[in-house]
Amino acid sequence: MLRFIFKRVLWMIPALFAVSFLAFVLIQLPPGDFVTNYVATLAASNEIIDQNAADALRERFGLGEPMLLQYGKWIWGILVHGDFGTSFEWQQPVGDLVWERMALTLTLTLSTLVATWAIALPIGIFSAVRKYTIGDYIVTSISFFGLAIPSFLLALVLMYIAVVIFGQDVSGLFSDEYQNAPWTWAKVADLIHHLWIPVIILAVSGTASLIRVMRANLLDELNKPYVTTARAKGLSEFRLLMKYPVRIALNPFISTIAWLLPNLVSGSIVVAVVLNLPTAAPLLLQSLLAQDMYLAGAFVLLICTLTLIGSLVSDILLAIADPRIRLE
Amino acid sequence: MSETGQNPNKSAKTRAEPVLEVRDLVTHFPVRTGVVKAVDGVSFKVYPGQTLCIVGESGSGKSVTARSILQIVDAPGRIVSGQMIFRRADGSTVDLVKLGDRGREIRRIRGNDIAMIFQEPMSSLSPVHTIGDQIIEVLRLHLGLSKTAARARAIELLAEVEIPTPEKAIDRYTFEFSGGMRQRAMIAMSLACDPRLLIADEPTTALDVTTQAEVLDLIKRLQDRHGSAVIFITHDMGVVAEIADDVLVMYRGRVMEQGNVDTIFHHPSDDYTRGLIDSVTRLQRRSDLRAARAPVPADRPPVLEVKNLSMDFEALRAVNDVSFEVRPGETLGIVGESGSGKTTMGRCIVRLLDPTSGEIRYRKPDGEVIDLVTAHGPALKDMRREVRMIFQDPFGSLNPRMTVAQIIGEPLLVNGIARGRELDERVSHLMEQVGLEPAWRERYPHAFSGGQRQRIGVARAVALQPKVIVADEATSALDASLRFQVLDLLLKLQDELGLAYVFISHDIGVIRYLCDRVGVMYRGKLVEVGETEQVVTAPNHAYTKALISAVPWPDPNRRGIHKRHRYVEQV
Amino acid sequence: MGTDGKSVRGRMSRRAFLGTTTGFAGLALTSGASFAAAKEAPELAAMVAKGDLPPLAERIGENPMVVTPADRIGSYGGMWRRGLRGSSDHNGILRCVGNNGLTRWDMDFTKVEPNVAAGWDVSDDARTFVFHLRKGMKWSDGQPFTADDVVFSIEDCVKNPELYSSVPSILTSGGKPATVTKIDDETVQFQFEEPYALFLEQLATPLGQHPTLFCKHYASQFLPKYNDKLDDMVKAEGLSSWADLFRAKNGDIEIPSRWANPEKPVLDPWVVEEPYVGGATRVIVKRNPYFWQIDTEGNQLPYLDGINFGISQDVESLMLDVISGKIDLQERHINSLANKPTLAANTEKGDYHLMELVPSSANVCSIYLNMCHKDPKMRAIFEQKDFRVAMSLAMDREEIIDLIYLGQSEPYQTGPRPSHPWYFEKLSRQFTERDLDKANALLDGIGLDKKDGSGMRLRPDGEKLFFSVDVIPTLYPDLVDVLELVKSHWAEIGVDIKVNSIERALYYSRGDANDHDAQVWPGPGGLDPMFDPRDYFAAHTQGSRYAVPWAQWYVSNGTQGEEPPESQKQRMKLYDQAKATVDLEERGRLMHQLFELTADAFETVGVCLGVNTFGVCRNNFLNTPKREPDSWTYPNPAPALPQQFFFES
Amino acid sequence: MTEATTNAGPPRLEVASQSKLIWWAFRKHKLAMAGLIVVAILYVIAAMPGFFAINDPSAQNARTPFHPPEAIHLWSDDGFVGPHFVPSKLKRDPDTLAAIYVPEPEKAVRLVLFGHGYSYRLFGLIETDRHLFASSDPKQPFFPFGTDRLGRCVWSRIMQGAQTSLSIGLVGVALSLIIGVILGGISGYFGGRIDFAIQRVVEFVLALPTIPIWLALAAALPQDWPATLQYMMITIILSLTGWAHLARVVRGRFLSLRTEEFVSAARLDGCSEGRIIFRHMLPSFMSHIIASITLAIPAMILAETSLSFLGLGLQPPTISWGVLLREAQNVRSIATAPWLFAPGGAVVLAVMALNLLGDGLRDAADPYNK
Repeated sequence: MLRFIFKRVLWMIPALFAVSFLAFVLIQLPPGDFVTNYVATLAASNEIIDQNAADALRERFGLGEPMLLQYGKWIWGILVHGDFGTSFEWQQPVGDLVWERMALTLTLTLSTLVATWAIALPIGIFSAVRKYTIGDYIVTSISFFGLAIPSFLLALVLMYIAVVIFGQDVSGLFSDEYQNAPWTWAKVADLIHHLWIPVIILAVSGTASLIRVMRANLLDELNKPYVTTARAKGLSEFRLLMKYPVRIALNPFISTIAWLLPNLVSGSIVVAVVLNLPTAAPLLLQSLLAQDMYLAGAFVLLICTLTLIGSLVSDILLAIADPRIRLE
Repeated sequence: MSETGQNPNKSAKTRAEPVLEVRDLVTHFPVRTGVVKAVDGVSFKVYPGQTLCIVGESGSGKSVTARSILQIVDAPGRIVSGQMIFRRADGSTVDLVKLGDRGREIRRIRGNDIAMIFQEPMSSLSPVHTIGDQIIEVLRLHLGLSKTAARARAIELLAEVEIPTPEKAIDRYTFEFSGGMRQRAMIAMSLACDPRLLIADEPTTALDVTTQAEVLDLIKRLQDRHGSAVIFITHDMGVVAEIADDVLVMYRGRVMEQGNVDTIFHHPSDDYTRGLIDSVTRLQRRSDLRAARAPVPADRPPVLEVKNLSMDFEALRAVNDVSFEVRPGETLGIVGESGSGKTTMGRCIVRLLDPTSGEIRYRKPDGEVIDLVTAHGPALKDMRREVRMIFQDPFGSLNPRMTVAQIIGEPLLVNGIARGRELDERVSHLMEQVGLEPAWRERYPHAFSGGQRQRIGVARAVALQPKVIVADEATSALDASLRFQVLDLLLKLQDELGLAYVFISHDIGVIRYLCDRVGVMYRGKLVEVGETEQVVTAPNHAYTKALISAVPWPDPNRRGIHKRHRYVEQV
Repeated sequence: MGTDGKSVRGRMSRRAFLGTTTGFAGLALTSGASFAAAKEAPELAAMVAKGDLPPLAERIGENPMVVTPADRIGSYGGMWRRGLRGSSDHNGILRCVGNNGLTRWDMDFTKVEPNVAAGWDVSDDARTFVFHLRKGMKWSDGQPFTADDVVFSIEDCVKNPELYSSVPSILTSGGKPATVTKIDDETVQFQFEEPYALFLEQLATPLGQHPTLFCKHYASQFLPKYNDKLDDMVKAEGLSSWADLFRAKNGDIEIPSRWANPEKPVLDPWVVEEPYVGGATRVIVKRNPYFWQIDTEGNQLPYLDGINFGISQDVESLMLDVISGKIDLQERHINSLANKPTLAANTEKGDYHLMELVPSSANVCSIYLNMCHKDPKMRAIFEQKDFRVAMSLAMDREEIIDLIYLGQSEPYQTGPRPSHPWYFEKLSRQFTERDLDKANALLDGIGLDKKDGSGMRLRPDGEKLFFSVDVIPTLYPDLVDVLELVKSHWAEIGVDIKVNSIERALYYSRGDANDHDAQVWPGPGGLDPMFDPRDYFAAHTQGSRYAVPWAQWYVSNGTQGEEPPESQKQRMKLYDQAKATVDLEERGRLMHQLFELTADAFETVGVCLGVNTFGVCRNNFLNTPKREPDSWTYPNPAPALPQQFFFES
Repeated sequence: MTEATTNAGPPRLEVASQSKLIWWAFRKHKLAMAGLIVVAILYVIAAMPGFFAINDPSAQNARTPFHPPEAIHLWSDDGFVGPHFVPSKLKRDPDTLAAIYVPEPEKAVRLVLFGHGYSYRLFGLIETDRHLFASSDPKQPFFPFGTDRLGRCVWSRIMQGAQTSLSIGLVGVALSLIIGVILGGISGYFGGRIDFAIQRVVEFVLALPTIPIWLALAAALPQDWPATLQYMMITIILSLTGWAHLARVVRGRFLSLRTEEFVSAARLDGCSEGRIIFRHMLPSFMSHIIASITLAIPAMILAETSLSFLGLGLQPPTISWGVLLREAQNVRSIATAPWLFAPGGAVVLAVMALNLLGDGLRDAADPYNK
């Protein structure tokens, strides 16, 4: 096991280099650079930046240098000083910007995850056990609908309804008075009050696909002989269902943890933009669009690292959860 | 082992009230086209301390009958009518049919009063829970034991079923056990609540004969100790003869005949039963076809000569220094238990696997000898035309996307032997040869029964007029009655085409019926080779003795696996 | 730019200036007594009472600027709720908080008025500018603001090549930067190489704020000249150079870090409390207790406690905020005409009204046919005035106005807007009627009379007459729609174009390299013709896209680009003269001559007058403008003085 | 497989080929059947959107901005007159500038089945002006789903968008499939070092965060490229991350098929590697592959929509559902022109139908497993 982990960690190193380089190249691919974008963004508001100032910016950010040199400098800074560079736009160290957003992102993702599982698993189990009944068809239809509706569409419509019809404040995660307030119970309550809409929207498609997966997994397991054995032991249907097939059908979900971590940042990007959530996603999008190279690069690198760590963690968890994998 | 229950005549007189009386049980499976009557008016009684064997071929409804008793028929099956009167220890009775399949009452009976053992111990136990967890669960559920008490009891139970170091075994997972050990654990679980009735659904089918003998022994001993009634479901008449007090013969959901084991075996009244008994007893001797044949001259040069063949899978030596020869027209049986390396050996011969070392010398009809181990390119292709294989699984070995004609014609086509109309004719001829209607050639494999499929496999094998055919468990997947037809077909073709067979099987009966000589494999080694009759009746090697003595004879008068030899390998 | 003689300061500037100064001094004196009773925000008064803050009179100095409230004297309190975008929207803050230059615009965007400078003196040659600062005026941290700060800002900061590789063009004239000298604490002088009459106006624009941007006692610690331990600070902050640190701490006119440092002393009515940093969800600015302006009753401004800028990633959530009444005054990001019906329909729900915004642009869409096209054959066509006239005559402007601008515009070419004193009928209205026959005749007359099978015209060389028009869809989606309509109109006279939606960086690079056939852009110069004359002659290398090489020639004084035709050269000369002319009337005369030439040359093809847009304003938010110019050089709403906005209680 | 033999009518089950069995198994799946029908209709539309369109999808109309949907009537006040609609005239609210439409019942216009409308090229080849149905008066266009801000017919734009959006899914999946099958096949069939190397690459690609990669790639697209090229690039971008999943599926099937006895049998029959792969193995997992790609198409459609939403996908004047939705993606559309969200309905419908279809196919792909 330790050998396995060691090997996987070793394998991550070249992968991360490849990813970071790729990220760097990708961000530079679009025509122009940060400064042209910046100038153009201002121009959109009919605002003009002095040409001399723009040239000065370009020089200062080292945008004129060859890309490999820029990459080399960047990666060297990360490796040697843990310095991810400075955001062009914000003139702040990238590390600070990224981590600042992570706590709320984490809250949102975990809440979504809990909501998703709490809704999807029981429904998936129901749908599998009551296969081909009316209930199953209804659940199936709803879950397919959930899979099909683009999340941004749902977000905008729900937001509109909440604001205009119910008069609820939906954008952001806090009311104004709590935004920069220290954490209190009232602030937590306020957070929960704001959290439900994004959680629902984010959970919809996840829930739908989870229902499908759970149903399929469970259907596979329900016909296994060990279920009959358990039934022959005199266990009640519910207990045997939970203890045996559900327990085993859950194993594949552990591998979804691999996707959980990177989703922290990128998964909710579209919804976060629409709902104006103070998560890392909008910052990532902005940095990509503005070609704020080091910021975007750090994000992509972070997400890839999280993915790789996630898949390692899920492999380890899977081994813990499933003795067949652990002991063979 | 005591004498009790041994003699059905004696016990019949002392019979108490039946533990379970089934009357006119009907279980249906609704399907799209109508209803499958899986169990159609079955009635029987089971007495305490006695064993009722339900026999029948696949699809006879024997397993559904067993499951109906516990109301655990798989969906969409359901019990339509009938009664199942169960008598509790206190003498009270209950009709299991009336309890339904979900209620508290039926659940109290399951695992507690009536326990069940299943065929596949691997898949019938949860792979992610420890053995102990699954036994303790029953104890806690029905006996209300505390965790520690239940654990202690579970260890006792494991000890009772002779699992070594039960304290450690209790925390193991099923896949850490061998097949026999798993089935023991399963038995321990079923005995946990000291049930009045034990239903064993083909509990030994997946096991090797020696393991089967041990498990049968164990069930018998435990039955004696606990005085439980046992319903034993099997397709193996040898096992029936070995353990049954009463026998119930089923065919297509109906009871063909039932009665005392002696009566069934020696004086069957029903034609179906008779056929069944006959098909089993015929395997006790040489096939008539073969008996009528002149013996293969011993001085004929061998068509196939295997010398010091070894095959390694990483650390495991699956085939270890095996040498034998096969003469033209001869059938060499290879017998052994699972993991003995017999299949690997067979695959080495046809070069589906590349042997690690050794020689396989094949003598072509023109007298040239080539080593199949080193053959490659065109030589290998040539060799594959002359050394063919018949596979075990009549389902998996036929491409479901191809018609029968395409399957049989494939070797002719790819070897450029025939095409177009000629191919058609050759295929038709081959089909006739193996006893298939040529008109069926546009059908797909799924349209054929197991026996027919195996004939297709045979036709494909002989299409290129080979000299040697390696048949790997070619009849194991077939019911007894079909088995003969395929075996006889093989013999007929042998006569017609002068084939030599290497016939790999775990079934001594089949070997005896078909093979001129037999080799016994054990852990990759060929421990004994000799004339079939000699090996079967007077084996030399200790392992062969143990193997032969573990085979249950299909004759209740010759019970004796409890007296078998046990082979302990000298390390 | 004023047209009325009153504000002409050229010859009479000294007298006018003295008058102003005297006026203010008088006010200061007369109201000095009443300052004792002057009012301030209650929380400031409380702080004064506790001794945490000096008394009001000390804070505002002897010569505070007196602001006449737009409607009436306001009351203290309240936060103005407004929206910002998540990225590159620092100017959204600037427009409300940070446009406090030496001068400021009047409400009509025609002339400048005193601001930080209480008055000024301009030499007759328009090369020497002497500004008189306010005595006792303070930075937001309570330190005095003096001429030293202005000198420091320009001489030490702006002219420091490590901070500014070149001096911003607003502070240069004849290619040389201004020299700033202190005369006394309240007097500072700017000396230019060449006449620069526009300087006063430039100082009122956002880009003209450098003189009042950097506070010497704070910012000097980030300059090596003043601090030898600067290297340690740079290291401690994890930055790579002192210039980075300087920018991170002091910002610049329009970079986000200007609003990221709450410690930085400012002259603004509000001071940053919650900064604008990456991923922030809001920005809060709070009252500057030392703000140097009072209302006519002596109440210290601002009335509002502060501004709460909520940050929206997506403009739609801002729309929802407006509808649900969570925005007090906003025009930025929501003022697209298409939003008007929705916002108009919800005025009651959100308890707001719409204000009218007059764009500074002359035209919604100037079509620049490349008269210096690299392909001589295309150039030969585009060069012909008849061709351009035909193109103009073929457009169905009414349809475009109806469909895309909801009927809110009128056919227009270019030139100062009708409301502007310099409005020039011929320049603005010629060839705006639809006349397909005449258009066809014109085209036939210049050798484009051959057509292909589908009725499309062929060039004299037999090639199909075809060109693509570049447009940036992300920036100006409406222009894509306009062009689609124009394409159908021009197809009627047999001219085929491609609407070439391209990415903005590419748009610029194509234009800069003169690789374009034609490009479109909203034509500027409607309210600020002196600042952005790109449509009147080839003035702007990145703007005058009908003749970029001519503009290069002009900007480089004839060393680069291509020599323009005579009419252009005349206009260039006229503009240079106008720029050097302090007298507004004289300047207007020069520009009129210029417009005459422009109208005759007819270089750009316009569609319709820049459309008035709108903003929303809550009904209880008073002293707010009903109608205001919408421009970058007039960075609304700042010229409407948000410091005197207040909430009706 | 046709009944070529002289056998007098063998039971149809017995001569049923694999695909027939799959079809029978599939047919039992009601929802999947419904999905199939919808998908079939949608792809017919995608093949000839012009025929199903009513008005020129790109034609702007100054007189019909934000026109609400019009209903088809069969009866007028005078009784049954056949399908017709009631046109209306644009008025503008002077204050809010909102478009107001006043119905003009006296001008009722007939709708004609297979009538004449604007001309287009059927399959890009045949010039015609026939449409499924058309307004009998060309001056009075019919808008079943209303119009957008430029007076363009939403219905017709959805039809036209179907072509782009549905084919992007198809082409993207086809690209993924080609890469996936080749690499997955090589990996699964040859095993060993090649397998190891390809598996590492697949793992790497799977570890890439899709959305940022999409964003970066899409942002990197030179936007001066012609619409078709841009379209191809977007599909390539979408398939770049999709192939890895398919490669895994293919490899898994190859690995499991390699041990199937009928494959061993084919080898013993003397079949070449190529024949084993293409004649014996490939058909066996084709059904699974088809199911996988059917399930991959909707993901691509959604991805295209999301990219378009972020402004990084296709750009107008290209018409795709994503582009249409982006135009509708604002508060004023919800508030004043909710019909602009009809493309969202189309997306939901298509994605649902494809998912149901794929789900049914997956269930039916193994007719022997039942």
